[in-house]
Order: sequence, then structure tokens, then C-alpha cells
Amino acid sequence: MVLAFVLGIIATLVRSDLKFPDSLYQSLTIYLLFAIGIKGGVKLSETHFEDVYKTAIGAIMMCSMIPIWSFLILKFVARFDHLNAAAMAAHFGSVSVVTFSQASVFLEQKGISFEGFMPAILAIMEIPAILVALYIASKEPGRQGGSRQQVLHELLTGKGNLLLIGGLVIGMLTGKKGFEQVNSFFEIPFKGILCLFLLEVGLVTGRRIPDIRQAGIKLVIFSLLIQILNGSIGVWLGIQTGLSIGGATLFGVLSASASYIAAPAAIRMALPEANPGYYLTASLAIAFPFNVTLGIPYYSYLATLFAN
Amino acid sequence: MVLAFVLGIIATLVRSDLKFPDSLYQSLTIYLLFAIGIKGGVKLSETHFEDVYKTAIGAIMMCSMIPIWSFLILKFVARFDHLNAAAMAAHFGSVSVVTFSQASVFLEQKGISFEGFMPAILAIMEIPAILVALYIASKEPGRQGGSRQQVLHELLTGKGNLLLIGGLVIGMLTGKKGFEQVNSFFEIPFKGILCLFLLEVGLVTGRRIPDIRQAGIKLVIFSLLIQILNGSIGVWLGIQTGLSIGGATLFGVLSASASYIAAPAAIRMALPEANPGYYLTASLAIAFPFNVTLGIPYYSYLATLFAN
Amino acid sequence: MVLAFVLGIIATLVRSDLKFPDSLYQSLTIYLLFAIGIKGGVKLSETHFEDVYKTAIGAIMMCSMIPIWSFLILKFVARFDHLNAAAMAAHFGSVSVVTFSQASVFLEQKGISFEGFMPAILAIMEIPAILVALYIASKEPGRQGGSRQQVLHELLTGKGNLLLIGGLVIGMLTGKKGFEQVNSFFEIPFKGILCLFLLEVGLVTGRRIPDIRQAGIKLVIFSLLIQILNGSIGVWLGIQTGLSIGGATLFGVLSASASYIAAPAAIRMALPEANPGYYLTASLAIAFPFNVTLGIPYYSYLATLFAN
Amino acid sequence: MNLVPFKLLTIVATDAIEHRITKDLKSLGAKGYTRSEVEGEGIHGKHFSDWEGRNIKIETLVKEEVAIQIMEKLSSDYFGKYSIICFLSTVEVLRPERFA
Amino acid sequence: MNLVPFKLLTIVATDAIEHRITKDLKSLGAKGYTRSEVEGEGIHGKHFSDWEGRNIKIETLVKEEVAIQIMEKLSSDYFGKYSIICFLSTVEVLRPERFA
Amino acid sequence: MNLVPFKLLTIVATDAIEHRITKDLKSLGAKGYTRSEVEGEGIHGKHFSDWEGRNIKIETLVKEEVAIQIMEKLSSDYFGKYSIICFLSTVEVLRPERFA
Ligand SMILES: Nc1ncnc2c1ncn2[C@@H]1O[C@H](COP(=O)(O)O)[C@@H](O)[C@H]1O
Ligand SMILES: Nc1ncnc2c1ncn2[C@@H]1O[C@H](COP(=O)(O)O)[C@@H](O)[C@H]1O
Ligand SMILES: Nc1ncnc2c1ncn2[C@@H]1O[C@H](COP(=O)(O)O)[C@@H](O)[C@H]1O
Ligand code: NA
Ligand code: NA
Ligand code: NA
Repeated sequence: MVLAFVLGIIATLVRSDLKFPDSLYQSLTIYLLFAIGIKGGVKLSETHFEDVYKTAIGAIMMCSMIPIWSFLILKFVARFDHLNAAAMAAHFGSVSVVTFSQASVFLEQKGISFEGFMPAILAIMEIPAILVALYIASKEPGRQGGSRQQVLHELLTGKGNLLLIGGLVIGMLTGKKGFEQVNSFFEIPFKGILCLFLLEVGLVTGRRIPDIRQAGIKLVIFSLLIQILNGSIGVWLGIQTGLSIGGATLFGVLSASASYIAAPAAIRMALPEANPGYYLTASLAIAFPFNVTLGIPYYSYLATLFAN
Repeated sequence: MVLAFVLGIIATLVRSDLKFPDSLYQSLTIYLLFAIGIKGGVKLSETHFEDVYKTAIGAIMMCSMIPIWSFLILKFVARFDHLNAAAMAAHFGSVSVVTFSQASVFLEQKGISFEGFMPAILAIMEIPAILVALYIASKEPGRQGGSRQQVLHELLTGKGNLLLIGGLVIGMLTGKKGFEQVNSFFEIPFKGILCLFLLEVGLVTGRRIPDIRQAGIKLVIFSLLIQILNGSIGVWLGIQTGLSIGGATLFGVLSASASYIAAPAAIRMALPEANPGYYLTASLAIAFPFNVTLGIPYYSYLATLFAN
Repeated sequence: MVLAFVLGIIATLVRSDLKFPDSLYQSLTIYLLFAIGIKGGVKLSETHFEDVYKTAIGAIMMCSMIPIWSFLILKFVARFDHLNAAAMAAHFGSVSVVTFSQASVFLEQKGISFEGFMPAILAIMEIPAILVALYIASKEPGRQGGSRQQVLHELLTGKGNLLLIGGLVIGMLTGKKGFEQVNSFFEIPFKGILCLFLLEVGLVTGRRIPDIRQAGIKLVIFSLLIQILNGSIGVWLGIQTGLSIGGATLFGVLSASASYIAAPAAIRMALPEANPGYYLTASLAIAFPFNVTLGIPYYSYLATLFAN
Repeated sequence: MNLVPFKLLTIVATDAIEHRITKDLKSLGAKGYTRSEVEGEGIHGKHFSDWEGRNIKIETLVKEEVAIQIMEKLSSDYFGKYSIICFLSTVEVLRPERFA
Repeated sequence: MNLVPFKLLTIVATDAIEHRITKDLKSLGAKGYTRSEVEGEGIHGKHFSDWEGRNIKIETLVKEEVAIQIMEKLSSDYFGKYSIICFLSTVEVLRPERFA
Repeated sequence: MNLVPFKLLTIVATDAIEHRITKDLKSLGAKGYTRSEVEGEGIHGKHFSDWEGRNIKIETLVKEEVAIQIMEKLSSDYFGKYSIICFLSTVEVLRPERFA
């Protein structure tokens, strides 16, 4: 499936006219988020509260801390300016739905089971990191407040959040029996649609590759380092909160992955002066390809290691 | 599945940026109409003429009468002006494909069977009511003719009608054997797509809610009253024409449901002066939610009652 | 399934407002090309080189020769001008993905098996004919070079080619095992989506019908003659290269079918002076309907004949 | 460069009358037009979905006389009833013979 | 034909601020606007996908004073920070009372 | 409010030459452009589907000299062969340094 992503990159490199219609991309997103939400909700409805609350607390901790240390590293070690460091920290702290889906397909193939409530963890981790990073950004000397209220509203009601959480709730209320009705639509084509989606992400990533050169090696190195750091801590914390090997792998992947639905939209609105040449490139052209190729197997390996 | 509709309304109420791309909506419509048509056609090809003709006559009667009494009630009891009363009557007389689909899914779940030719009845009932209502509108004192010819043409060739009837004919010609080939496409994802569609209808309905307040309680009460009246007569008539309990339920749902594909398009073209704040609100924000929640079970209950 | 195509034509004839959103059309194309590519790649990964190389050589020969003789007939017998003859030759030489799909569904229904590597042959035949025809066009007396380089690039990186070849390679690399994962998405809805696609082609064909009259009977007769000629030679050559009856039928269909994705795009760019009233009409409104109705059974019959 | 002043007439209207408008344009002498799908808000409320009726925008380059005739036709046939606005601007074109 | 000169203000901006702009328009007295989805390239790079943020184009017919006020609001609130451009042209309309 | 007159050049052309046109724009000094997908009808017939080739509309704010140069380039490279029209209008912009 990663091959579809590679095909997308190649298409851009050879300057192909292949282009996804916008609405196809948007439709795939709606499908993916809603499907993940519903499936997670169904699983959640079968989960005891005691089994999930530790992981949930771990998730909140993780995604509040990631932007802090990411910001510190980016600003004081990598010497990015305050604003861009904060913008990138927001992306690293939030999560990538496609990386998550890809990881769960990877685990399925390897026959490694994982906790069904992980999509709920995904939903938990989508937003707090962005808020923390925006708070950090607002502390830049000489910067006035801006409309934090509005950004908060946009984040909570953003389509990513709404479909995920809406799906979760619907899945929980319907439970297994209700889900069976729509199962064929939300389960069967899932991998194929993910495949098309990866093709599209590949197309956009390909367009970003020239930016990597412009942004410099510094961006590449620190993006990778921070990813691996976040992911490794995530796997470790996952095991600590009692997750299975599969669950801890996913927790690591969530921690490592960088957002590209909620975070770019929020940054564009709240920190318009930040440079997409940094944050988008780091998220789409560096973090994403690394995670779906080397990252996922690495976190899975790490989880096995930590579990023993 | 109704939950998807509720999610759509909530999304608008919290002013989410969730938006279906137009083309996704249009694609879902094409799919839904075509799928219903084909499935109905296949069933129709296995039906004897004697079994269906009574219901067909009942359908034509029903949808020619509904706009008349609806108009009379709306004009003389509710005291809407001539034009708006006629426009609303057109909507109440025509049918809603999504309500119909939702009802058939409801019956399936309850294990209540229904006559397979009901989609053909749906197709029959889509247009006559609109013509009757337009005729009533043209009788407004002081109104000149307008291009009835053109409206008739637009109605008959409108995509709703075309896909439904085209699908019916294709289904009839292909029969069960031909249908098996495409079955997986037109049967399996049906409920999932209906689910997405309900989400989208919810989004639009949500946008209409402020209009309810503006239009006043009168609109709400009379819309509901007329719905229930039409639906109840429909169930009764369905039983009279020899339909099973499931079939009579669907007949009631068809009678009760208000159109929002064919009718709004026709009214916009033929009665542009009518106020969408009335007819769209009545159809989308009042009739539709009522029918998919309370209406369907009520008509189903009524059918059991009348059958005994 | 051809009925969907007929419905599309009828819709245009009655001037219906049925219209596929652009992005639905583009999405269907992406799906169809990618699905055919992947399925072909999986099959190719199970094929021995010796089994396929003869057919491949035959395919290259066929699609380099078709534009030459088509051009000669169109210019010197039918007396079209140099440019339009070349433009039409490009279309007749290249291939139609939908006709191919329709033919493979036809064979499946009849229970006739065919070589799994045929989609690879389709990919081979898409482009060379266009290049040959453009070369012929450039030989028009008094015509300067133009940017052949650029057209070559556009052709090779065109989305048709990219998705087909990319799909093939992905299919080959993944093999049967990998394919099973996404199988349900790329196999199950295939026929249904083809059905929708035919509906859309029908809509466009319908719009072209008035052009037939304008273009004159000459266009109709020669388009049909050349189609049948190409298809018959194709079937014969298919049998010679060792294909089964099913394979030879498909080879004939590929030879007969006229392109309407790659070729029109290339001609628009490289020969803008050529008249779409000729080449599009010939390809869409004459060749396509003939092939999907009478052509496919005829080539299948011919293959049985030649095989004995 | 032979730039010639010309009129650009822009119409934004509900899609219910699109075909009638383009027919009118052609019959009154417009040699072409460009259309696109737009959304909008005006005195008839929002037009953001298929149910509310979408808007289309039609732009046509024509001679002043033709523009006036088209506007008169629009005024008499659609103004007051349908959601429609139009406005006229002056632009410069090359190859004026292609538009008149 | 009673053609009256009017101002057409065109704004092209990132969709992140679409709702704020349309709110500004209405509060400053615009009676309507037409929007469409566009793509573009400018000093802030390409805007061709959802990740990069799409552009929207908003056109509004207003009186000159209103146009100036809107432009001042846009200048103070968005210029320099967000991807946004605007330009003003003079057009002629029928039924001017509908736009002012 | 410092409104400066500027030229808005609008091009409607078949999408087959979109990339060539935007390359030309940039090489002749345009600092940006806005594009959208449109449909249309003209002397080369209808352009309503992918097979017929869609149209794109490109708008660019430039100085008069640049506009003239672009139009000359378009004339020599595309006029007569491809489906393309263009027209020039005068608008007023803020922050002119951003467009020149
Ligand atoms: N002042 C305006 N400026 C720009 N577009 C407008 C204006 N008023 C109306 N429109 C457009 O014309 C359509 C119909 O207008 P109305 O009939 O006023 O609802 C609206 O949906 C807008 O797209
Ligand atoms: N010179 C220009 N002409 C036309 N549109 C422009 C121009 N410059 C910028 N734009 C549009 O405005 C958007 C934002 O511009 P910018 O802030 O310069 O990136 C671009 O994406 C274009 O759509
Ligand atoms: N008079 C016109 N007014 C507005 N747009 C036009 C006009 N003529 C042509 N166009 C546009 O330019 C495209 C190509 O024109 P043509 O080469 O005349 O077919 C058409 O498809 C229209 O979108
Ligand atoms: Na993360
Ligand atoms: Na009804
Ligand atoms: Na061929």
C-alpha cells in the first residue's frame, strides 16, 4: 500500500498531470474519519472503563508534553525562530489519521492484535497539542493576544474532530449490532480507499520535495529526531499504561506522527505568519514518509522489546 | 443511521466547518436514485401485473389528491397566501427518496417484508403532485400562464425521474441474472451511502433551523398535521389496495414524505416568487426529521392496526 | 450494462438535466485505470515471460501500423485533409479502457477465459499509435516542428499511462497476497462503477450525435470500416501470437477500439487545429457505441472462427 | 497591439434559468460566454446548496448595443421574479472581430 | 436602461479567513456577495490543495464609501499577516437600490 | 487609502496550455495569478467536459507594460491555433509594490 504513496511521489517528480479532484480528496477524508470513528466507537462500547482510562491519561500527558519539548528543541537547539518552532511543535504533537490507519493495517497483516479503543485515543490526541503550541506561540515577546477563543472554536468544530468524535459516539450508541448493517460500507473498502488516499498524499508530498532542499538539512534532521524521540517515548508509555504490543505500537505511532489535517488549518488561521515551507514540509514530506515506511516497523519492534 | 442525520444537525449548530463537497452530494444522489431504480426494476420483472396495478392506481389517486387538500388546508385554514400554499402542497404531494430508503431499511431490520415493486410506486408518485400544485398556482387570480410546457419537460427529464425510471427499466430488462453482476455495487454499500447522505441532509437541515423560528409555529403545526394526515390515509389506502403490512407502511411513508429533489427544483423554476423559507423549511427541516424518527414507526404501527 | 450507456444517450436526447459532476467522472477514471492496472499486475506476476513476449511484440506492431493505414485510408480514400486524418488515426490506433473493461465483463459472463496479462497489453498499446500519428502530422507540407519533446513528455506522464503502469508495477510487486487486502475495493465494485461510467460516456456521446450529421456519412462509414478492419486483423494476430480465444477477442477489441482519454488530450495539445468534430465524434459517438454493442460479440465470434 | 474597447457583461443568477439565459445570449448576438459555478448571498438569502439552488456566473464579451439588448431582455423576463443580478464593465480586447 | 456606476470589490484570500471576511462585508453594509473557489500563486507561494489552504474569491457590488470602508477593514485586520489581495473596479448596474 | 491604478489581465483558455501560459506569465514578470475552472462556448464550440477539454480562467494583476508583453506572447504563441481569449481592464489596488 505504501507503493501507492510512492507512485504519487513519482507522479509529481515526472511532472505528471495526474491530479485528484478536490472533492475526491475531501470525500475520502470524510469517509476515513467517519469510518475510523464508527469502528472505534463500536469497539469502545465493548470496552470497560478501567481498561481505557490509564491509556487516555497517558495520551493527554503525551500530547501536552510533546509540543513543549519539541518546541524547546526546535527553538534552542535547532535555532528556529519562536513562531516557526511553535508551529512545527503543533504538528508534531497532533496526530496523523492516515499514518494510524496504515499502522493498524500493518498490525493486522502481521497478525498482531491491538486494543479496539485506540481510535478513541486518536481522537483525544488530535487537539490538545495544537492548543499547547498556540499558547507557546502567544508567549512570543511582543506578540498580542489574537482571537484565541475563535481558534479554539474552530479546532473543536473542525471537520476532523467532528467526524471522529461524532463517529465514535454513533458507533458507541449503535454497538456491534447496528454496525453490522453499515459494516460492508465502512469496513470492506477501507483499505482500498486508504490506498487511493496514500496516492493523493504522495502527490502532495512530491510537490513539497523541492521545499526540503530549500528548508535545509537542519529541518530534516530535527524532524526525524523529534519523530523518533516522540515515538519511542510513546511506545514505552503505551506499555506502561498496560497496552498490548499492538496497542503500544499504535500509541507510539500516534505520538510520532505529525498532523496534516487539523494542525495546518489551525496554524493557517492562528499563526498566519508561520512559514508552511517549514511546518508542512516537516509534516508531509519528512515525518509522514518516514513513519509509513521505517517508523511503523521500528515502533512495532520497540514494543516487542519493551514488553519483555 | 438516523444518528448520522443528528450529527449533521449538530455540526451546523456548533458552526462546524464540515461541508460535503457538492459533487459528493450529487454523486450520492445519482447512486441512490439509480440503485433504487435498478433494484425496483429487478423486483418488478418478477411481479405480475395484477399484483401491482391496484397499488399503482392508488398511488396516482393519492398524489393527485394530496396537493389539493394540502393546498386547501394551507390556504384557507392556515391562511398562507395562494402561491406559497401551492408551493408547499407540491412538496407534500411529491415523495422523498431518502425517507423511503430509510423506511425500507427500518422494515428490513424489523424483519417485515414488503412488495419489491414499491420503488416503481415511488417513481409514479414523484411528479403528478407537482403538476397538480402548479396548476393550482396558475389559478391564482391575476396570474398569467407562464411556460407550463417547459416546466413539464424539466420535470419529466429531471435527473431524479430519469435515473429512477431509467434504473427501473434497466432492472426490468436485465432481471435477476443481470443484476447479480452489479449487485455488489448497488446493494452492499447502499446503507453506508444512505448513512453519509443522511449526514449531508442533516447539515442542510441544520442550516434551516433558524428559518423555522422565522416562519413561525403555524408552519410547524400545519406541516406536521398534513404529514400525519397524508401518511395515515396512505397506510389505509395501501392496505385497501391489497398491500402487505410492510408495503402499506411504505405507501404511508411515500404519502407522508415531502420531496426535496424534484419539487424544489420545479418550484424554483416555475414559481420563483414562492418563498423557500416556507417550502424548503417545511420539507427539509420539519417533514423529513419527523418522518425518519417518529413517522416511520408510527406508519408501521398503523399498518399493523389497519391490517387486522 | 450497455443499457446504462443507452440511458445516458437517451438522457441527452430528451435534454435531461442529468449531469455527472466533473470530479465524479475523474474519480471513476482514476479508479478504473488503477484497478485495471493493479489487477493486470497481479496476473502478470504469475505469468512467464515466454508466454507474454510474443503478444507484446504483436501489440507494438499492431499499434504502430494501425495509424499508418488508417491515415492512408482517411487521407487518400476518404479525402480528409492531412491534419484531421492524422488526428483520427491517432485515436483509432490508441485504445479505449472502457471498451476493454466491457469486453472482459462480456467474456466473463460467457464463461470464456482470457490471459491475465491483457491489461499489460492495453498499457503497451495506449501511446505508440499517438506518437506515430503525430509524426505523420508533422510531415504535412509547410508545417514546422512544434514541441514534440513536450508532447512526448505529456503522453508518458499523462494520468492514463501513469495510473495504468503504476498500477501494473504495484500489482506485480504486491502479487496475489498483497492484492487480497485491497481486493474487495478493486474487484467488487468494478462492474458497478463501470456501469456508472458507461452512463457518463453515454451522456457525452449523446451530446456528440448532432455532430455526426454535420460531419457527414463519410465519417461514419470510414470510422466503422477502419474499426472493423483493425479489430479483425487484431483478432487474427492475437491467435497467431498464441493467445486463447478470449485473449484474441480482447486483442481484437484493443485494436478496434478508439482512445478517448490519452488521444484527445494529446491532439488538443499537439494538433490544436484538428477538428474535434471529426476525431471526438469518430471515437466517442461512432466507434465506442459500435464496439460495445456489435463489435465485442463479433470479435469474439471471429476469434472462435480463427482458432479452429 | 490593437486593443479595442469592448463590454463585458457579467450575470449571476440561479441555475434554474441558466439554459434560458444562454439561449437569450446567443439569440441576441453574443458569440460566446464563459460560465462558472458560484455561491452567494443576496436579498433572496443564501445560495449554498443544491436544495437552495446554486448560482451560476456567466460572462460574455459583447458590443455595447448587444449588452444593452441582453440587459433589457433580462430585465423584462427575469428581474423581480428570479434571483439574478448583472453588471457591465468596459474592457479592452484583441481580435474584436471574434466577439462581434 | 438606467445604468448607474457602482463599485465592484474583488477579494482573493485564503479560506482560513473566509467567514471573518463575509462577516465584515455584511457589517459594513454590503447587501450581497458572490463567492467561488479558486487557486492561485502569489508572494506566499502556491495555494493548490487543502493542505496549503485553498483560496476563495469574493466579489461584492457596493457603493464607493462602503468599498473604501471594507478595504480599510481588510487592511488593518488581515494585510501583512494573511494571504489576501483585493482590487476595486468600476462597473454599471441596473436597479442600484438593490445593492445599497 | 492609497489606491493605485493597475491592469487586470483575464485569460480564458483550454486547459491543454495552462502550464505554458502560467510559465509565460511568470517569466514576463507577473508576481501572481488566480486561476479557476470554468466552462464556456465560443467559436470553437462547447467546452463542457474533459473530452472536449475544459477551460481555465487566469487572472493576473500586472503593470500595463507587463500586460502588453503577455498579450503579445499569447498572440504569437497561441492565438489562431488554440481556444483562447483575453481581455484587459483597469482596476485599483492597494499595496501596488506587491504586484510589480
Ligand atoms: N451586492 C452584491 N454583490 C455581489 N453579488 C451579489 C450581490 N447581491 C447579490 N449577489 C449575487 O446574486 C445572487 C442572487 O442575488 P439575490 O437575488 O439578491 O439573492 C446572490 O446569491 C449573489 O451571488
Ligand atoms: N498579481 C496577482 N494577480 C492575481 N492574483 C494574485 C496576484 N498575486 C496574488 N494573487 C492571488 O492572491 C493569493 C494570495 O496571494 P499572496 O498573498 O501573494 O500569496 C494568490 O494565491 C493568488 O490567488
Ligand atoms: N464572447 C465571449 N465572451 C466570453 N467568453 C468567451 C467569448 N468567446 C469565447 N469565450 C470563452 O473562451 C473560450 C474559447 O473560445 P473559442 O476559442 O471562441 O471557442 C470559450 O469556451 C469561452 O469560455
Ligand atoms: Na504526534
Ligand atoms: Na408525499
Ligand atoms: Na485501437
